[in-house]
Amino acid sequence: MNDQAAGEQTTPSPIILETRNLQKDFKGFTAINNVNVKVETGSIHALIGPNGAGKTTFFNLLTQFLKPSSGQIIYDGQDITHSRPAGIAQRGMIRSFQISAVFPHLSARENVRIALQRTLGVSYQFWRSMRVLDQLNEEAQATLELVELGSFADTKAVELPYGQKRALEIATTIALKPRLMLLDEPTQGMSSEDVGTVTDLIRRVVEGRTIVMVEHNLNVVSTLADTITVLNRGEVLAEGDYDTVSTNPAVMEAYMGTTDAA
Amino acid sequence: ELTDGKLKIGVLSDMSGVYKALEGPGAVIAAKMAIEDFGGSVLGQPVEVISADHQNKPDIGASTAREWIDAEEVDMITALDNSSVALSVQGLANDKKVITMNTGAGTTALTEEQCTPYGIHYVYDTHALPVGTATAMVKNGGKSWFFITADYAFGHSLRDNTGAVVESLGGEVVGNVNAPLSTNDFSSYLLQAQSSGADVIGLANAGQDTVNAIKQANQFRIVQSGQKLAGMLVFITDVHSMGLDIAQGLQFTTAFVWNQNDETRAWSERFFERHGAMPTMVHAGVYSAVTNYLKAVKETGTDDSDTVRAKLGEMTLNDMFVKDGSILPNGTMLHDMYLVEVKKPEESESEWDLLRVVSKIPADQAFIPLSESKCSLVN
Amino acid sequence: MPPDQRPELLRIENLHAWYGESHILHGMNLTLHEGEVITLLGRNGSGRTTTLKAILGLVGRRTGSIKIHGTEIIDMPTHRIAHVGKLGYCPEERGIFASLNVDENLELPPVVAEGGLSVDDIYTMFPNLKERRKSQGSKLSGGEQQMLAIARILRTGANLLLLDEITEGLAPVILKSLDQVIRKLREKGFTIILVEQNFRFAAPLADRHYVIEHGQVVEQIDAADLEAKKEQLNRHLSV
Amino acid sequence: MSIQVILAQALLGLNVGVFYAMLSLGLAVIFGLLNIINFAHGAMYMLGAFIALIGYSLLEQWFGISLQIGFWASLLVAPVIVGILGVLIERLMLKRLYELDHIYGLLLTFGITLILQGLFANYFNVSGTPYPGQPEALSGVVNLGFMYFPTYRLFAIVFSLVVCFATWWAIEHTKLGSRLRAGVENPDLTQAFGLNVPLMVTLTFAFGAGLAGLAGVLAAPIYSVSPLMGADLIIVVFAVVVIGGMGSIMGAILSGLALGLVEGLTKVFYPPAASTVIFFLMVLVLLFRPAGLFGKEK
Amino acid sequence: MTNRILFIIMLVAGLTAPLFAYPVFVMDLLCFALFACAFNLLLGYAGLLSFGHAAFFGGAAYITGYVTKEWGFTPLLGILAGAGFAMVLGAAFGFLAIRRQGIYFAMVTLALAQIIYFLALQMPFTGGENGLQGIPRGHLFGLIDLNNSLAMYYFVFVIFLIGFGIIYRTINSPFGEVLQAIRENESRALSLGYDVDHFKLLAFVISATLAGLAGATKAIIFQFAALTNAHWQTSGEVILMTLVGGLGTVFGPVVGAITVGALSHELSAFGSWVQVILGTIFVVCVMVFRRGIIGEIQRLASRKQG
Ligand SMILES: Nc1ncnc2c1ncn2[C@@H]1O[C@H](COP(=O)(O)OP(=O)(O)OP(=O)(O)O)[C@@H](O)[C@H]1O
Ligand SMILES: Nc1ncnc2c1ncn2[C@@H]1O[C@H](COP(=O)(O)OP(=O)(O)OP(=O)(O)O)[C@@H](O)[C@H]1O
Ligand SMILES: [Mg+2]
Ligand SMILES: [Mg+2]
Repeated sequence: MNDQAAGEQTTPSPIILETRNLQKDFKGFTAINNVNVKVETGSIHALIGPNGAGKTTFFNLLTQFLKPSSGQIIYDGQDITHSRPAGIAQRGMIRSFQISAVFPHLSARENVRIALQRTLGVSYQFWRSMRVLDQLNEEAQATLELVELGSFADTKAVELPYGQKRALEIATTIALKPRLMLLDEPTQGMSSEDVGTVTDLIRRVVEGRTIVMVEHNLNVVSTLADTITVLNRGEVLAEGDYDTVSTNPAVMEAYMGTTDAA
Repeated sequence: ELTDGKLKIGVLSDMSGVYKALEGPGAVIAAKMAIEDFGGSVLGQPVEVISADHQNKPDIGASTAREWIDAEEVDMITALDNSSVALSVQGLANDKKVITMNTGAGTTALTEEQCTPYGIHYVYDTHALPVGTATAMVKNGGKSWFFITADYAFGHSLRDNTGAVVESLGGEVVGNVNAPLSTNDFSSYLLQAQSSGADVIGLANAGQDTVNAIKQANQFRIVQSGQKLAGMLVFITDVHSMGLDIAQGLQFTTAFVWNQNDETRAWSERFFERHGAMPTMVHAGVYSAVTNYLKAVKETGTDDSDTVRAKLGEMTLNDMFVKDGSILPNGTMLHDMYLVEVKKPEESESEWDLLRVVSKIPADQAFIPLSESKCSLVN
Repeated sequence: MPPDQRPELLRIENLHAWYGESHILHGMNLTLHEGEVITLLGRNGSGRTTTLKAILGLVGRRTGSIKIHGTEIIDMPTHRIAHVGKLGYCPEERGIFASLNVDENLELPPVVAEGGLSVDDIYTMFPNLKERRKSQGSKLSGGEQQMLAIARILRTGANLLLLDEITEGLAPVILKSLDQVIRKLREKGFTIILVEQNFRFAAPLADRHYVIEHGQVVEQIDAADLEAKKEQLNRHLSV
Repeated sequence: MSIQVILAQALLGLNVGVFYAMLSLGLAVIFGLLNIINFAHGAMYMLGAFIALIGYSLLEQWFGISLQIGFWASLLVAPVIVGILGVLIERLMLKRLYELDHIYGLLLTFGITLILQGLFANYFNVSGTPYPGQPEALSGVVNLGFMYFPTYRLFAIVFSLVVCFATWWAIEHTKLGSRLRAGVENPDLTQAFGLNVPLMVTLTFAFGAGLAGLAGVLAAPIYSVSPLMGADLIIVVFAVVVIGGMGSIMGAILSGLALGLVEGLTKVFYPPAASTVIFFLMVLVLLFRPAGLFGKEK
Repeated sequence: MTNRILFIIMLVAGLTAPLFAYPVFVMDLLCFALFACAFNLLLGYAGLLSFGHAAFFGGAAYITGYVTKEWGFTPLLGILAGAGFAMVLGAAFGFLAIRRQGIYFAMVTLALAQIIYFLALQMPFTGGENGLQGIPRGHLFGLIDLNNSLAMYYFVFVIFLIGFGIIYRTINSPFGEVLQAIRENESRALSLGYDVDHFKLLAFVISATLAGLAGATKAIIFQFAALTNAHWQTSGEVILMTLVGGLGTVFGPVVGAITVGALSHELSAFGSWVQVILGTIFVVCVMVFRRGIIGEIQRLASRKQG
């Protein structure tokens, strides 16, 4: 599928994530049907498709929030089809949520620190003082700066405006130094200037990692994505770069709702 | 002289549960009457009464008793109308060398396996109860028995002792079912008893439990279908609350009948004025126990438990409750018991005229003879 | 009839609103005529959603005056406002009831006036929903929830619609049909307040635009003047 | 053991079961639809029984009114009074707790339970007072062939079943159920749609409370009326609701009946476990069907 | 800051209490205080409402009673055995219950606790309704006679302080931080790579163990292990204590346990009115005094500062 891309590069990019014949049924309704997707290391891979196509479900399968009905998920050469959600996160595959997900009554700094803390390996140590976490403050602050939340470090997450909540969520995700980030509609509900900020942010953090994102905003998709997979009714409708996909008549009909080029 | 300058008597009873009516607040009244009749003081010091509710929970009973002894310096504890509570309090009081005069609990363990030098068992026990009742019923043809047992120390003890009496007379025990204390629906147990085909359904329980069981037996026409009920421990208050229609003809064993003679009647009427109900054998027992305890204190001139207990052991007890009673080394107070029968409605002359004495059970038959005692203090 | 000569439907004067201690609306003034479609534009947090909620009495406290068809509703309990004002509300967080299925969600809002769409009409309009009609609200995809949120107020016969960010998270193909829906509603004489981030979607639909900043109306732009005032608008909407 | 015995015990179990069903129904209505954990449900049941008792034999003695409220009248009066109490509790207290954690509702009703039980324990014997007002017409026994069964108990079984299924029908065949659930999940939005949520909630609570009161009246002639009659029952009934599946009206009814039967039969085969068997079942059910037998997975 | 002051007050009050109060009663309060603190760790900090904590409290009491009475364990070893039993039981309960949330969690714990209650009633060694009586207090380290009530008192006070210390540390540890995050947003914590169930389970086990520690100590104090301690009403009581004192505050449960314990004790002469009065207090607390005693104090203190 990615032959063309592979051919252009000097060394073939290894595949960080691959699904093989992935399938998910909900009581007689097939939300994901025989999906084969390969994600290249270091790329931004967008998932688009009409509402209800199965994008969020696909994410949920990748992160084991849902168990696949059949098929395989290969991450970094290993079969993770039957791992625990936490285990997957520990291997560097982190997701954000379509509906904003922060720890509302913790400050922005604490939100980020929770993520950093995991790598410290003290999380089960109920006999240690919380002060061991202070060593993380600097890094937490740096991460917040990265998403321009530096001045909000002590603000409780619940008090942040929507756009900033999303930014905080991304900061928390980055703090885990993920190798693969799964972003579910990261720009949803943002005003155009916030969308710009987040797009920049994603471009900045992609260095050294891979991103898979669900997005409806085609502007964002076209500027960011290296590869796009279009899902429709649980199946892969098309795949390729923006130009390939956006001129595909099937995609135009099912997704854009037109027959002329976008 | 009194060690702490005062004499305090604790009445620890079920003030709110199944046994409230048979002992409870009435026991406090009886104890106060005893003190008043004694003159209100002993050795120049006033006698005080304190009381508490043990809620039929042995731990609550024991911790209340502990606090009474430690912090209130109580000299004697009485009532204790629940065998589990009585066992725990008697054990604790023994550690602390305080006399207990149990008037309400039934288990013979109090004077047998778990007897103590300071524990006195005053009114009745689970050996005395079946002697009259079970004997009479077996002799009238009630050969096979099924028990409905209150599931704690008293019930078990009563069932075992009654079973032993039945078997010694050639009868047999065909079944048993344990019902939790304060069961409000006995119907399932009663039907099991019914289907066992036993001649007699023995109710090894007391108070409200017995009342409920008898009433429900009536609802399910159990007696009408030919089986007999044997209430092993029935109080006059139970009969009163069931009514003669339901209770008539029921035979049981008691230590006291309020209208047996002028002396008992006079005291009982005084009690009635203050309590609003006629005394049970337990109420009368509390009065007698407190009176005799005060006598012993007065005569020995001290509240030292060992001295008082020794004196009690020497005394012959005589008052409106007991005639020629004596307290054995294991704590049993020896006295006569009576087999009574509930009158028919037409025989009753007043609201509380409910019982007819059938026969007297002499003290030496009613209680376990010292020679057979398992108490370690005896042999 | 030009829009502003039609009878007045909604008049908001000097509206203040608070969430607890925080004062969000600082004297809003806004008028809406029957059959008009207006948008509320503004940056995140400017108070557009709060304006809608204040109309419905869903804020902590509100003062000022809100009249619908001349009836003052500022002191009315929330549950009466929908009936008095014949209005339907589509909240920005969609408000799909997780414990109800699609059918139940759809049939939940009581009918406030005659002339609402029938359930069948609605399912024809949103075929995706029809397929999922027995699904629990919580199990719908984001976009399906959005469609359902709009669909359910069309059933009630309300003719004043308060729509908050209805295009969020919808695929272009659905946006197109939504555009058709709004146009149709406008033709049928519905009065609509649109709160939109997606200006491209809203601009061609509206008769007028209100620009809101810090809980106040700072600009009112007629559809006709939109081109001319584009620059002004951009200044308000971005940094 | 003969089949007669089993049948007889099953019938007794059913007798217990109808009370479970009625109580768990009321609880499920409050619990499943309003998300309020009404700990006072047992106390309301007790209250219903006491209203019958007082109405029958104590009005004159207490208040000097020469009026006697008979059993049949009690079936109406008691639920209404308990329902009014429910309205008061809901309007004056619970209402202010909805935005908080459910535990506060539980605690409040726990406190109310203590108050009600304590008040009655001051005036009435904890171990029970018999209810003398059982109607003459129901006082006999019915010969069922395998046993004599008190007529009144049969009446109680039939009457409760009718009430339960009527309630189920009313909730399932009107929009009431879904409106209530919506009102609980997002009261603001539901009101914005024009539904008077506070009123619905109050009436529902009152209705659930009234059901408990009604069960109390029905129970009075069978069991003695006691301040603590609802105390342990409430825990069992909680378990019944959970087994049936929270929010499921039919689940509450059916599991109430079934568990009454199970308990009845346990009393025959292994009496000591009778009071616990329901909890064993509850653990099993929750392990294999977390949402309860009839509950929907959330 | 407030915490430090409160700690000093608690320490001084605890050390001097036997001078002006009946020691056994204070010991009882200390046991309940520890029990409530343990419970609070779960509800106040992990957001898990257990309605079955009496099983640990009561269960541990039986085990401690049995091993000291029948096997001749020393009191300290006996208490450790009781707490150890509660730990194992906690792990088992936790394993079954953790997978459920909210009200279901409460119900599963309640059901499991009822089963323990049933066992306590039926197993031969517990003495059924009679309870396990006559547990010896014995000698601490073979030296100090615990029948002396002052010796017993300070022994109990030390146990309380240790238990309290463990809870305090747990709350303010990296682990406590994760617990809070889980309470706030469980699926987010999961997606950050935290094994949410493991954290909850550990919190549950710590809480159960300390509840067991409290129950085991109580058995030695009263020389009694009884059904009351394992009854669901005890689970209810501990919830009430925690709430009265202040849910999710460090000292709240201590204050709550003392308040509720002292009230029921002082009012016991009023018979059933105790219930009415306690009930009224709870209703008042829930309606207007929700933060609990300590929570209110903290609010006032921070308002003054701020
Ligand atoms: N738990 C579930 N049970 C049943 N059906 C489900 C469940 N979760 C999702 N679905 C259905 O599966 C389909 C795919 O849902 P999904 O959330 O993956 O869509 P999506 O592509 O993310 O759409 P959107 O862009 O609208 O968010 C939808 O029709 C949805 O209703
Ligand atoms: N429930 C609430 N409590 C306190 N403050 C709130 C609440 N809801 C909103 N706010 C604050 O009120 C202000 C206006 O919010 P509003 O939701 O009206 O903005 P908006 O213009 O709709 O923006 P958005 O694009 O984010 O939806 C914001 O600063 C927000 O933080
Ligand atoms: Mg989605
Ligand atoms: Mg908004």
